[in-house]
Amino acid sequence: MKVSNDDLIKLYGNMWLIRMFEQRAADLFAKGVLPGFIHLGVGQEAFMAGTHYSIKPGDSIGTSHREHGLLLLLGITPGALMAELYGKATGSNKGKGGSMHACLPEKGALGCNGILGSAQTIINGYGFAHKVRKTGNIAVTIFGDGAANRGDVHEGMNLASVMNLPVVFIIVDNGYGISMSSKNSSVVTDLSARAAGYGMPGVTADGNDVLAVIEATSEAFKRAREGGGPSVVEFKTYRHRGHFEGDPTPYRSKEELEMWMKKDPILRLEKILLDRNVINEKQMKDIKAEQLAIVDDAQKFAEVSPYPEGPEGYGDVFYKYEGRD
Amino acid sequence: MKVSNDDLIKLYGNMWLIRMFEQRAADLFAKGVLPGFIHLGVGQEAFMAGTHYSIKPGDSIGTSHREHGLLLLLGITPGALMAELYGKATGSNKGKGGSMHACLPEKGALGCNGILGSAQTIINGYGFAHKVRKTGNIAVTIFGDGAANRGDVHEGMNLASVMNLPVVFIIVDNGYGISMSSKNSSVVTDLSARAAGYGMPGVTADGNDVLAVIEATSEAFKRAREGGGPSVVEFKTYRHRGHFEGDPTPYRSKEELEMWMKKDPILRLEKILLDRNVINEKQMKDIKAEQLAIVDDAQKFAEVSPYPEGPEGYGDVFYKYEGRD
Amino acid sequence: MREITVAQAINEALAEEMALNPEVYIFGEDVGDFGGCFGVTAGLKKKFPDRVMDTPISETGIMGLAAGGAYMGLKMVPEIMFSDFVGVAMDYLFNQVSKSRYMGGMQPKGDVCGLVLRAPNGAGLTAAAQHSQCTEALLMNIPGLKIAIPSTPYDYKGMLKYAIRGNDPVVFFEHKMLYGVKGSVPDEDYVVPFSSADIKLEGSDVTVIATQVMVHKALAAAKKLAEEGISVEVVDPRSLKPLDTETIVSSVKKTGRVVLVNEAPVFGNALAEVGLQIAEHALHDLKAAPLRVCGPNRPIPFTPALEKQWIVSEEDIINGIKKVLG
Amino acid sequence: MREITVAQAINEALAEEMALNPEVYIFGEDVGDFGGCFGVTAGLKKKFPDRVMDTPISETGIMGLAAGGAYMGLKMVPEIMFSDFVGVAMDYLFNQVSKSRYMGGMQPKGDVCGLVLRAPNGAGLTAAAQHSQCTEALLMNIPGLKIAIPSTPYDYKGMLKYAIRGNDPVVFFEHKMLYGVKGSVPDEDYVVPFSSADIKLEGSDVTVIATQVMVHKALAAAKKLAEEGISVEVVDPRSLKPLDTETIVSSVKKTGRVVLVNEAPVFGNALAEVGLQIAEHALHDLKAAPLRVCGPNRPIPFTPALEKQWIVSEEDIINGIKKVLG
Ligand SMILES: Cc1ncc(C[n+]2csc(CCOP(=O)(O)OP(=O)(O)O)c2C)c(N)n1
Ligand SMILES: Cc1ncc(C[n+]2csc(CCOP(=O)(O)OP(=O)(O)O)c2C)c(N)n1
Ligand SMILES: [Mg+2]
Ligand SMILES: [Mg+2]
Repeated sequence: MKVSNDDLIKLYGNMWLIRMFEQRAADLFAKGVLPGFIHLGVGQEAFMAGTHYSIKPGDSIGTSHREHGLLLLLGITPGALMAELYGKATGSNKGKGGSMHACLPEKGALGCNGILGSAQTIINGYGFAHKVRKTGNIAVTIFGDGAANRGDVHEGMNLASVMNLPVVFIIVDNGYGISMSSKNSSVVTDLSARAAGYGMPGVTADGNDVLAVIEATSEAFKRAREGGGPSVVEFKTYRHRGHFEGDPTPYRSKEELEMWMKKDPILRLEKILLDRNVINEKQMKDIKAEQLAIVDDAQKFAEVSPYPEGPEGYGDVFYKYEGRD
Repeated sequence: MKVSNDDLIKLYGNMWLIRMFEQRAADLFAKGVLPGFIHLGVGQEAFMAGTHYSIKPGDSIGTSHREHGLLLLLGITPGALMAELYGKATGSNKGKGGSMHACLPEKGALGCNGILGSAQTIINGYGFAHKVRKTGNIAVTIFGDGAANRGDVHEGMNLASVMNLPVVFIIVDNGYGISMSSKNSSVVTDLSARAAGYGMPGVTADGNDVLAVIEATSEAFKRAREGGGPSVVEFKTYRHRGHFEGDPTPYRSKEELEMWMKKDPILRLEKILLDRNVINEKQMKDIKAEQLAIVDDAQKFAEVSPYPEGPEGYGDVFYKYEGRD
Repeated sequence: MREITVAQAINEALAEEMALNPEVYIFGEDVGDFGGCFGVTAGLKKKFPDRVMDTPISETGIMGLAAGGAYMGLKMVPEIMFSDFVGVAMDYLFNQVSKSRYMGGMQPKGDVCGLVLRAPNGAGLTAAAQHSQCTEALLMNIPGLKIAIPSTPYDYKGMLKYAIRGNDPVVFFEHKMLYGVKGSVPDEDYVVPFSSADIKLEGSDVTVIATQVMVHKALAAAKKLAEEGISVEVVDPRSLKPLDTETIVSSVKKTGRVVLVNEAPVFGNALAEVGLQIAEHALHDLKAAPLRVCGPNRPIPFTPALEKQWIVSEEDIINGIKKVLG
Repeated sequence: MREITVAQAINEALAEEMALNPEVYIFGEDVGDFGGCFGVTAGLKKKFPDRVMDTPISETGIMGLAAGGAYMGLKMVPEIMFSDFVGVAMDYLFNQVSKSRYMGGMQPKGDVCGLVLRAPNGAGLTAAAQHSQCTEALLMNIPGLKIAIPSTPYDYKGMLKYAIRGNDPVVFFEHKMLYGVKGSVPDEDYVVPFSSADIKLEGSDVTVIATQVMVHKALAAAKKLAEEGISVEVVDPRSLKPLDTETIVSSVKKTGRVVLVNEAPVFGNALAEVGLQIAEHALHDLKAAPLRVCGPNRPIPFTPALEKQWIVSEEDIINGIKKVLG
């Protein structure tokens, strides 16, 4: 998979957009501005940007609780996403969903499922719709090393395989499910090994190397698009922050974190950009600044937006409100 | 694993006991004497007798809906089991459970779970108790090619592996889950292949060859007993009868059934007995007659037994009835 | 009008809606060539080979397929073999299909959720505690879900067609002991909307609210009581969510007495909601305390000897009616 | 007597029962060194390293482990992180632990089932629709199950100890917004049995039946109303299954009026059972229709702006009380 220089630059910008957005969310949460629970994807930008690179318009992508950043690339405007985190009426979900449920189905951005595992069966319905409607599109579901141990994932993978659906299961092993090391939640090192039990291909790739991510996703997505059926792609990565904001992370060592900070996916892409002479440090700074400005604007938009008002809470339960509950 | 001649004879008798009991149940069901649904294990006696051979007193064995026959070997008397099928007060469960829930926990005969898949997580609790109480015993769960696709099985296997429990998962691939061929419910030929996804050993053996069954179970059971953790053993076999009594089996061909009738596990053991000069045809007939007499007695016992009466239905809900619901 | 069974009514509803809408899909365990464990989908696979699908034994897989397809605008009509398995599929009803539209803040743009889960209810086949239950009560406190619980071939057909044409998640409870029961059904196309409680029999002395098999038992009880000069009104809610409170309450206001009849265990029974709504809206019209004639608070026994006692009988209903009449 | 929080009360109950009985086991996601998502099991792993276990994210695995261990006579005390996940684990509550003894026909020989599932309930943390629910209503129609729903540190500690010493499956609902709430707890060992509704405040004009957070809001409402000369009796059922009908009904007989307060959506709410039982047993004592002050029939919104409106407030309770007083 050859990635053009222009695309490398785009990937770089996208990764910074996610990073900046997430760091802003962290700051705002620490200040008590953002309500609820919030799970940030700082450190995991490469797999998000690389996965986004491989999808096509019309594809359906279900993210986990840690990838609302990816929704930005899929098409939720930074303002609408930030407003959703604030719980504002201008949010992508009118403030009803928050970080965990932000979505934009028109753009194939399905959002996250608060019940781990359930999304990995639901994705088959999307894949099935693409298949019977012959859209040529695929359905992709992203979930963690922790969620991978839910039974629904097993049923989802087997059904996708038996029905030969255009579905790709992306497992993100970021080392932990809250406090549990992925080394303790499964005795196999690579969760992609489970794919064999359903007769489908499974690969494990470096999730902090955006080019490796593109390689792995483009192959799996191509197979699915061409009728070759489902597969599993696993990325090894690490979350720089706690499970949720406020998590004191007593379960991991400073050394471990430092080791992973050195593998920071943005640093690694910068090295590629410099090595290949794609852009220089000054241009990098400019790109970073651009993304920062987008996040500033998003925050401003969210800040001045109104909260939803009473009657709004009543809608969106049934297709049409029939005057009864 | 060397099996003595005496043991071969016992295995032979045990297989006939199951066969005779099941055929009697089929007859009684056809006559309208037995109520409810009933799933018979005719054709699957070898894996039951062989599995029983490898267990030890104190082990916990959970069977599926098709192995009430195995309960006879575990210690439910034929009379108590037949009475249970009749729904009589003298049944193993006082008539409250029937074929599907017959059990005798004192003997480690846990019975079947009407909800496919659930037993494959519950077995871990038994294994866990054996482990923490250091009983040296193991917990074994038996389930079908169909049930294997339930998500709970996935969670159960992973947890057993992570906790290193003395549990063995026995998958019985008898070709079908009701009308669905096991070729259609999974794209992998051997479901034991799934074990690798949990980092545990998985083997597939000929379930109609009682010696192969003993080989496979004794190894897996030994490993579990010795702290080596869980594993998967799969048996390939075939049910001679329909899914439930009354099933017209439109989904399978006469040829297929005939092919498998030739592999009848009792015929195969008879060949071994004769080849090895263990017993002659006359002795075989006697053994068969003995088992038939046991089944006759069981039927008589069940027939003359009373049905449970009203107040009995009220008990057994809570540990002690506290006078409230 | 023709006389057909409940099973035929369901089968016709499915066939007709599939013919009308090329995006209706039916799937579940053994629903294809086998025709379903109770024969209800017989012949559909022949008629619509690509739209009737057997699945592995994977209830959460089935529900997930249904949910995702429905979110994409397909009309998904899954079956679970016994309504008892609702426990296995619960998360999808409780946290998924009933909440997605709300959490997404997306009414009504594009994001439909036309999903009808068919689930066979009920005791009477000596299938023991895990294959004999009526499970509607477990779903009563789930906003965003609709619950159909019909009793006659006419209602089965009309409500199933209505449900499939809708854009909301529905649990459609069938009752195993009704599959063979016959009734009149029109030749032409029709639907029965939800929230349209049906007065199956008019009467003046007492209102009996009953569902599924119990509607038929209540009607038989009413017939016997008519000979004794007691006039019973039998009201069938037909859907529990949404609930047609008006029809129910005005019947009770008229008669002043109510007996609530449902097969499931009495404590926490789905009709507790109905009974309390009656107390809320018609307290001063009640001449006697509302009375429940429901199942006992214990699992369902296997043996026919005990199962028969477990299931609410016509006689139990008669005794209940006499009790509220004082 | 000491003042401790609900979280401490639970923690003490667990520690004390583990010290008393070497076969008590605690397990769930992050309950070990991490101390649980809400800190409730903090320190237990240090005290009992082999008996406090972290599990993978596998709610059915957790419930299966609990069930099998309990059938073997161990005392299993699993946690699910949010009571919303009861949908995922439902089959085990609905078809397994509540039915096994009955289906086995085995009382009381050996076959105990001492299992206490701890499940945190409730809204108030802007955690959105799938992490904010009170889920007791889903379990009301399950014979063989017990449901605890305490409100004060005293009750939390006493009921949890009672539950762990019992031999029946219990779902023990905690409320996230109560974890930090303080109250008096004795120094010595004590238990609070189930089916012992507690009159948290005596009064004569109206009975308020409330659970968990709503008990505290009802008490605050009662205090305000006392200033207006209105005397409110606040009754906390403490367990919903078994239910102490006597205490509840006699309170209503005394006051003649009842308001039912629970956080979950009103339709199909667990208190529908309580309300209907009141109508069944005290119809002629009721001077006004029973009134429910419960959550709205829609999923719980994320945004604090709407969540605040969603949750029943002290003011809502005051308005409800005034309404039944006419
Ligand atoms: C069924 C279910 N169980 C538990 C949770 C609580 N929970 C939310 S995120 C999380 C950890 C998930 O770990 P992982 O899948 O590895 O994703 P990560 O947070 O590492 O991105 C847990 C236990 C949940 N939401 N759903
Ligand atoms: C969760 C669940 N789904 C469906 C069923 C209905 N059912 C009972 S047996 C059976 C087929 C089981 O097939 P398999 O596991 O291969 O066992 P076999 O009958 O072949 O012995 C089905 C679908 C059930 N009991 N539980
Ligand atoms: Mg993780
Ligand atoms: Mg099979």
